[in-house]
Amino acid sequence: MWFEFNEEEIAFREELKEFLDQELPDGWIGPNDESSDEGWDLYCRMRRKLAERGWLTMTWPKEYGGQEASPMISLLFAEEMSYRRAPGNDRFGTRMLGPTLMVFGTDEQKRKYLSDIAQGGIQWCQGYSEPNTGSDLASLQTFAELRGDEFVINGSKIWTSMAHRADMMFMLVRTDRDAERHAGISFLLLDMKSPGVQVNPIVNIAGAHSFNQVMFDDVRVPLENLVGELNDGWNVAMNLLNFERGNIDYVSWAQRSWEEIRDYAATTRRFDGSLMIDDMKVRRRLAELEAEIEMARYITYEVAWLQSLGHPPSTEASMCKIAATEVNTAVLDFGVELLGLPGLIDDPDEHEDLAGRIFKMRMYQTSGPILAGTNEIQKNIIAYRGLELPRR
Amino acid sequence: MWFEFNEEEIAFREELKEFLDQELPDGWIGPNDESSDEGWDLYCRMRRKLAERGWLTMTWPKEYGGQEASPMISLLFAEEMSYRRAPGNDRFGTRMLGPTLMVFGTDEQKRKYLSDIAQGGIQWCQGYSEPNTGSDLASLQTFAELRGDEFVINGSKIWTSMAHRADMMFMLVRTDRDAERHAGISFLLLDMKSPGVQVNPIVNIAGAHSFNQVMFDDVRVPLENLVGELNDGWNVAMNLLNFERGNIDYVSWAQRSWEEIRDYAATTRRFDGSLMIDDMKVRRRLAELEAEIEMARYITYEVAWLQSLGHPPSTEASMCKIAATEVNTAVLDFGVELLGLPGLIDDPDEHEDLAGRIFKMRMYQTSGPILAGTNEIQKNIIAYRGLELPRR
Amino acid sequence: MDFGLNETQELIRSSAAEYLSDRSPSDFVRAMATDERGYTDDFWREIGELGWLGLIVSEEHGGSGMDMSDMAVLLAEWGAALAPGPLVESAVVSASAIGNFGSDSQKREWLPTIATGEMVVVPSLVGMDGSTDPGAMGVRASETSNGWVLSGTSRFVPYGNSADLVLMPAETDAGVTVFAVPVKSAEGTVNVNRVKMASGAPACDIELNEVVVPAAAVLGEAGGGADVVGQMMLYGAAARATQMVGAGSAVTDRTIEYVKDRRQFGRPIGAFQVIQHYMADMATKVKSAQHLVNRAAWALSADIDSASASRAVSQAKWTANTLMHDIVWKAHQSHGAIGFTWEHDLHLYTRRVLSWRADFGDSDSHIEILGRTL
Amino acid sequence: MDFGLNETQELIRSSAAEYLSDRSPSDFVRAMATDERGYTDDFWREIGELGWLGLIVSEEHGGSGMDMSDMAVLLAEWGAALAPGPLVESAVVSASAIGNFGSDSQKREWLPTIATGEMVVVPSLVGMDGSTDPGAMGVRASETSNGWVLSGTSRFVPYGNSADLVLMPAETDAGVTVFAVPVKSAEGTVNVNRVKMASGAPACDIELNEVVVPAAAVLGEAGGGADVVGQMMLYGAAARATQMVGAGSAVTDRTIEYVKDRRQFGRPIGAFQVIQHYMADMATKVKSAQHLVNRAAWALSADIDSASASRAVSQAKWTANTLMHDIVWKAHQSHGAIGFTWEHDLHLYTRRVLSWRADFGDSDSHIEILGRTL
Repeated sequence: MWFEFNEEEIAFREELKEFLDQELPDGWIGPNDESSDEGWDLYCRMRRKLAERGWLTMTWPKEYGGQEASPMISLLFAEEMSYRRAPGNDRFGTRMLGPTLMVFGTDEQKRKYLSDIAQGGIQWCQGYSEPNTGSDLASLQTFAELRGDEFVINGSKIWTSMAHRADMMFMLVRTDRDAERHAGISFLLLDMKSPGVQVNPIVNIAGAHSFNQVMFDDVRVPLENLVGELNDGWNVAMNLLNFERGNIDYVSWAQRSWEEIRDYAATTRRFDGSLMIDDMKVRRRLAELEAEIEMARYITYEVAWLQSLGHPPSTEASMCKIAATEVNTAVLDFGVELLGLPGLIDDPDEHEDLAGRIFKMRMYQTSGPILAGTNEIQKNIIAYRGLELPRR
Repeated sequence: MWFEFNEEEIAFREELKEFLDQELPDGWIGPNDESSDEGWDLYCRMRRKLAERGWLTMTWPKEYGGQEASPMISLLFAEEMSYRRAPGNDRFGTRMLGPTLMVFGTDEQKRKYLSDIAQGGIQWCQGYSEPNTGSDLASLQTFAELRGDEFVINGSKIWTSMAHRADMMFMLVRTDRDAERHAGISFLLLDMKSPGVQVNPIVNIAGAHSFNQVMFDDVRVPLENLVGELNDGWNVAMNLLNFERGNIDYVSWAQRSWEEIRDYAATTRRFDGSLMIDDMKVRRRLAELEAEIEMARYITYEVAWLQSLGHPPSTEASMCKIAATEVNTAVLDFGVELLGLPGLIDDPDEHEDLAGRIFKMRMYQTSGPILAGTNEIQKNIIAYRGLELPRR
Repeated sequence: MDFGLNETQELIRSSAAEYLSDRSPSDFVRAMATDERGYTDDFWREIGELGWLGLIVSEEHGGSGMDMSDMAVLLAEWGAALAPGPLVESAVVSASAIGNFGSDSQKREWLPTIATGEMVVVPSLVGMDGSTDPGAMGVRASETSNGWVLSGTSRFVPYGNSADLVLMPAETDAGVTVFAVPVKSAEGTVNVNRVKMASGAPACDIELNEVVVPAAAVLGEAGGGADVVGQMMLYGAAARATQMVGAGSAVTDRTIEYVKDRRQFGRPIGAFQVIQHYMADMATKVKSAQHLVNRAAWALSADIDSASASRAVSQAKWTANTLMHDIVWKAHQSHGAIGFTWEHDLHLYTRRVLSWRADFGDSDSHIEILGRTL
Repeated sequence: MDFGLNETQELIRSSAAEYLSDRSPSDFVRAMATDERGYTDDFWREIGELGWLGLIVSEEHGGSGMDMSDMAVLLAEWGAALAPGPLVESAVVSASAIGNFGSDSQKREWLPTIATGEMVVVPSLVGMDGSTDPGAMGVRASETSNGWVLSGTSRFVPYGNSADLVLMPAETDAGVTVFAVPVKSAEGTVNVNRVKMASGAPACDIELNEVVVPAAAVLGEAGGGADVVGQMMLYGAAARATQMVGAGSAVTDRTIEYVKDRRQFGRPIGAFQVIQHYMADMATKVKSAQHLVNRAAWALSADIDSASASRAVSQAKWTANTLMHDIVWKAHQSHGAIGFTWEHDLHLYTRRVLSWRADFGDSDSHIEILGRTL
């Protein structure tokens, strides 16, 4: 048992901190808004700079230009990036599609895409969810008919982050309607500029354009863009899904918000002249939340530690999704209530003050316990896979 | 909308309070322990005195010697009795079997049993649960074979309160093994002194003999003791089960414990000389719990109000089982933690001090969310019957 | 004990439900949330014509002379429909404060026009620090030979940009005093700055610079403002709590409908036990809170002592705050991604329920009020 | 970061699990819970022979010279088996306090016999009001020409009726001072009154009347008792938290087994989604708490600053208190009526987990320690 980072890890974090101090705009609070043009420019610039350091693909094998960084270093990277709310950490290409292509891609596919991803020169998006799938991904209905040497796709994907900015989409489509639901699915790569692709923005409850619905009307994809075998797409996609929940993001966001709330309480006076933080009940609640953040953090670290030993985590990954999203929710709930009326200001011009954005932050966090497998689905996973409880 | 008792109700409560002041032993704290001989004597004495006033059967129709008291008066009776932790309010006879016999009993059965019940001269117990039934009562297996004009019973009942003191048991037995599970069940009346009946005590986690397991080895019951039709026992039993959850007991117990904890905090000094209750966090928690008690109380009152209008409650009764048992649990959890080490004393000789019995009270309350349909079952009932959610 | 509605109340309930579903649908609610004033004159005139703005105004002053129990029936429907406009502020809080503390001429002048909707009167109850302690007000007033001169800032005044009169507590040498300030036509400088709020309802910071009002603008006694503020907080808390529970009840109903329809893994998600228990929890919480808010409204109507009434109101507001918060988040969790979209109506409820928690005393302040009386 | 056990720790874990399942089954735990002393000499001698009582005693003084991380592995198994006896009190709290604050001769005299189990040393850390503030002690000591004279009452001294020495803080003119009082053989009057406690482990009120001890009985400096008490609380809290999580982990495992076996409505109750989610919650809570208690034990072993170590311990104890409480009650709810019986072992865990919450600082005191450092 050891609960500290080693020297290499600490040195890496310092280097990353310096990099971010230098590259992020002065007074950066974040988060970035990729739907604005400035936001998108910043994202692309940061993505390239991160790529130059080799950080985007640090976990990749050396043969693909990676650094074979340990899962713990990789986690530290994500932890610090999220703590700083820094843009540019493209996960679709580097953490999801890249490793998938390494296992299932043809030589041609690897040649064509991996180096672009590594250089931060291409944006991918993920086409999995559909309007009627929700947590039941295998019920997807978007159909790709194989006609000669190309697929013709009709249907729709939804909740597609970055679709309005992406160059390419990796997607799951149904290629055999008669097969059992997990069979009959294929994994395709789609050029987003293909005729028949239409991207419709979805505005979220915080008022931001964070998702899209993507419609496909007779969209043609060449057969060479099939990854893995025909009708084996479920296997291709599931190979990675487990490890890529990005739960450390929620821990970092919780930590950052917690600090902002503490600082607000330490600098805001009540009418009687006392600071908010002079109130023991405020301190007590902050201390409880801090302990809960630590719990979520260590489960997340444990996942990286298990990966570093070559043990694929499954239950632990679900546990940290739950713990991390719950604590981030609790921190923001506390903040909104503590700040009172000033905390209900919802005005982009007041973004620099915590009071002007904490409500929006809370609204964003609504998606935390829902996306990437609702927390209820995570509990099912723990119960079935981890605890081996009976299905009936 | 009106949130006060009427004059008749207030007058009744005053009369009952005076009665209890007079009849309960001096300095009575309760609860009564019917497994001790003194406790059983007190129970029987109180039961007779309550019967003399007509209160045990106050809800019965006048033709059976009742007072046709309103559901609200009846609720007030139970509320005050439980608040005082007073013994003698026999519900098995007066609230469960009596009304059942009025609907389903033969003239002979009514003549034989109703007046004994009304006079507080007979103790009944309820034989429903079995070792393998749990919440799934209809899976009961104790079998009664009809041989000529008598049944021969083999099997076992469990969690039978008062079985060691009871004169008679009303019970559900399986009389047709081939029928659908809710069919094939009959409702019988059993003399507990019958040969082949064996009562084994079950000690609960508070260290008290509160339940029994009752074994039946070729026990003979005359056919005349069948209530309702053969194989129609489920219908006979269910006719009343809904309304008889006794949830006001938990509300009263919560109220009484809350007051005891508040008084303890108001009279106990910490080492710095301050009273526990000078601590705002103690006051805050007491205030929260008080509001939660009020919520549970008004749902319980609403059930009585609905009954007084002739509307059978179902969802509301389940809601108050949940609310009442949850708040009683929360009150006792708070008390145990607040009292600290003194609250962990578990010694019958220290019973007069709250510190010497609060842990035991908490252990007793373990059964609250479990017995008479676990709170999970109650939520199922709300979901299915009240909200009409689909079963599959 | 009576948990039912009387005939009048049943009429209020059914006509409010019918009218608001027709006149205040989602489109209107959404439009008003980005509207500068947050409601329209047409809508307000109609509400006045329906008699709802004068419900608790005495018949002598043009109202119906009903009580807070009757008003609670309307408020629950008002909350369920997320209807916009200063009903709580003008027709409950200000009307009851003027009715109780106003002079005969103040009542004659203001109450009839509140009841018709011609005049909107709102309270200013938020101090400079965002709290609602009468000692925390940001306005000072001094008595001169010309009348009272007021300077300072009132924060987060609801519908402050529409109000004809703001009932504004100010520090004076005599103690806190409440003034009825005609912000649109005041003598002196008045700046009204609308703040963008999560609920979509206008809240305004109102700066007064040497604003002069006559002695007749004092509501109640000079120096007696704490009582006036106390009553405004009490009626406001009871009314807002009732409105919140109405909204939570609507959220619960809509969520139950949603889980019956939405299918996942081959069945409606409402067939999953965990979702069923969420729904049972939500329904139980609505029921629990309904009793406490109705009891609070009743306590403000019936002849019971004021300490008991105050306790009933604080229990109601704390309960509404706590339980309705749980309800909207369980609703989001049950809706999944669709509830995270702007397009779906759920967040309209979420924004308001969360915002209303802070009005007329937050959870902390009410539980401490209760704690102090133990 | 390393979340695994090293070879030595793995050996401790497996041998403890094996030995305790054999030697401390339910029958033994039940017998000891009503035993006057709460454990047997035989058992204690064996534990000493296994080297567990000297695990963190230096090799120089007859121990193994291991650290709290190693001890944590044993404590988790100890808690899981509900093994009786003053392991935490004697071999962790007293041994570490003597090791850190004791004079050379005190260490030579006491540590080797603690390690063998020949001597049992327990701390007295509960004040007259049931709290654990060093200012709240009930004993006073005065220095005389014969040595120190102690009078007063120490409350709830764990295993006080078996202890050879009690490490007892007392008020003196110099400030709080900790004395090693040989309660069985003291000069003066000592009354030891066993109190019946929910956990079944003996706790005793010890009354001292003019008990005389020599200067050599002072542990640490005269007037320096707050530091000694502080360290005892720290080691005690870390150890008890670890033991609690061990118990909670065993409860979780047993409950999962139970819901797989127990059938209702034609299927194992573990097939009901609500029960599945209870189990997932319990497993997640065990995992969360394990990390924090292991980190606390590590913090007491590694070379980190004392403020960080103290924070780690307070987080661990608060977490163990809070999450293990939730776990035992979810376990009861999942067991149903059978878990309400004396015959079933579940309540053995429930009684201890609830009782241990109060030891070495309750939830409130630890969260306030943390709150004050923010």
